[in-house]
Amino acid sequence: MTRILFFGRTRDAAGCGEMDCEIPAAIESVADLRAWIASRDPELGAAIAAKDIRVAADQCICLNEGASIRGASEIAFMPPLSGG
Amino acid sequence: MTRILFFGRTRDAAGCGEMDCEIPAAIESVADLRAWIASRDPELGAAIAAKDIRVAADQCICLNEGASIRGASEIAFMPPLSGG
Amino acid sequence: MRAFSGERDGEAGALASFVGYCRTESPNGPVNQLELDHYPGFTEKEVSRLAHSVAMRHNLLDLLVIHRIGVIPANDPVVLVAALSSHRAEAFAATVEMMDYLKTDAPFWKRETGPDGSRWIEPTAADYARRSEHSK
Amino acid sequence: MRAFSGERDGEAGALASFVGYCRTESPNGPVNQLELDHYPGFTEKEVSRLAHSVAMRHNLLDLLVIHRIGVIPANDPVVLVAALSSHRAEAFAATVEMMDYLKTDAPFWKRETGPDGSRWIEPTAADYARRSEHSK
Repeated sequence: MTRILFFGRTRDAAGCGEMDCEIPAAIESVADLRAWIASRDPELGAAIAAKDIRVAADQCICLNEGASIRGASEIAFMPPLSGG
Repeated sequence: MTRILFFGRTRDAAGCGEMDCEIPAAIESVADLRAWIASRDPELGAAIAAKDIRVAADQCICLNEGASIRGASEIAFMPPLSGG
Repeated sequence: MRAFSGERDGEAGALASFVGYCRTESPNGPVNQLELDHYPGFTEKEVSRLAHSVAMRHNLLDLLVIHRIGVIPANDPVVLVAALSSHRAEAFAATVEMMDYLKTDAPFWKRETGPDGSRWIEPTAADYARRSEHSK
Repeated sequence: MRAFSGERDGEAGALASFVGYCRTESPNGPVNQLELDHYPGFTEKEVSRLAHSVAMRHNLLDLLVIHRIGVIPANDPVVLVAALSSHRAEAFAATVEMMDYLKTDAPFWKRETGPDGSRWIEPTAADYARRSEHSK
């Protein structure tokens, strides 16, 4: 079971801040994950497809779309960061 | 009667922060005043002769050595300013 | 923070600080409140990492960062940064730099709500430009 | 100062501040105390003039300057500058600039006393260089 977290505008699209999913074994990379989510929920898929939405796996930011998310227990979708 | 004020290192040389003097009518400019003080107290004269000692007459800084100090009721000798 | 507790070291000659408030007006119109979302665990880790890098780069004696989360009513303070160092140039530079990082590199997401609804606020081009003046 | 009294205006998004302390060591050795001489009347007038010019140049909403005089024991605060504005860049720039002016243009004379006697402290070349970056 993987916990998927949504922040900022991706939270609005997801309708919730987090969801627990059984991610199929075939989903290996960040790109795979985005496509898999889009296949299940096209609207959410569009929201997380934006180039400025970064992905973190187990609290480490994935450097590119090919990065592996295999085995992560927590995956986060993060729009541009902005505190202060 | 004119009050002459000494700040910073000129105060050390004067041995006091202020003195009241009857300045002779012939003393018209900043340069005259410095010379007159030096004639009365050479050590103090040397201390106030330094190029970085500015003179203010009635709380306005004299722009050059020719500036008139005639009629001023308060004249100040001020080494470089430094707060903070 | 030690800077304010009297345990400040005698070498500490300079304390620069900054408080950012939620303004009642933004470029989008009137503002009633901000809502600051964060990623528990990750946000703390990232802010600590940024603060540590700023403190090292500027030879600070101490650096405090307090950032509120959740709902923040208009007019309330949002963030405090305070940098303690021997000399003022380092304290000022560190405070500016920490604020610039917080605006673009700290895991917070900010939703502004006014009478006409709410919108997510993301860093501006000016925020990114300021941040890029610092190397990390 | 209004910035701290709750009368801050809703447009005020940024409060930058600086506290300068009397360090226990200077380039000349250990320091027991500073003595700050001033010119009553003239000092207040000049500091107000400098503060007014800084506030105008940076569109401040408020500017507070507190400067102690007389004997200041080592470790004590000497000066506080706080600048309130809509945006942080102006608040930071004003605080830095006001401090730079205080170091070179404000009528104070500073005597440092340590175990080996006392000496007058005048602005350094670095102080004059920082000050000359601002036009008045």
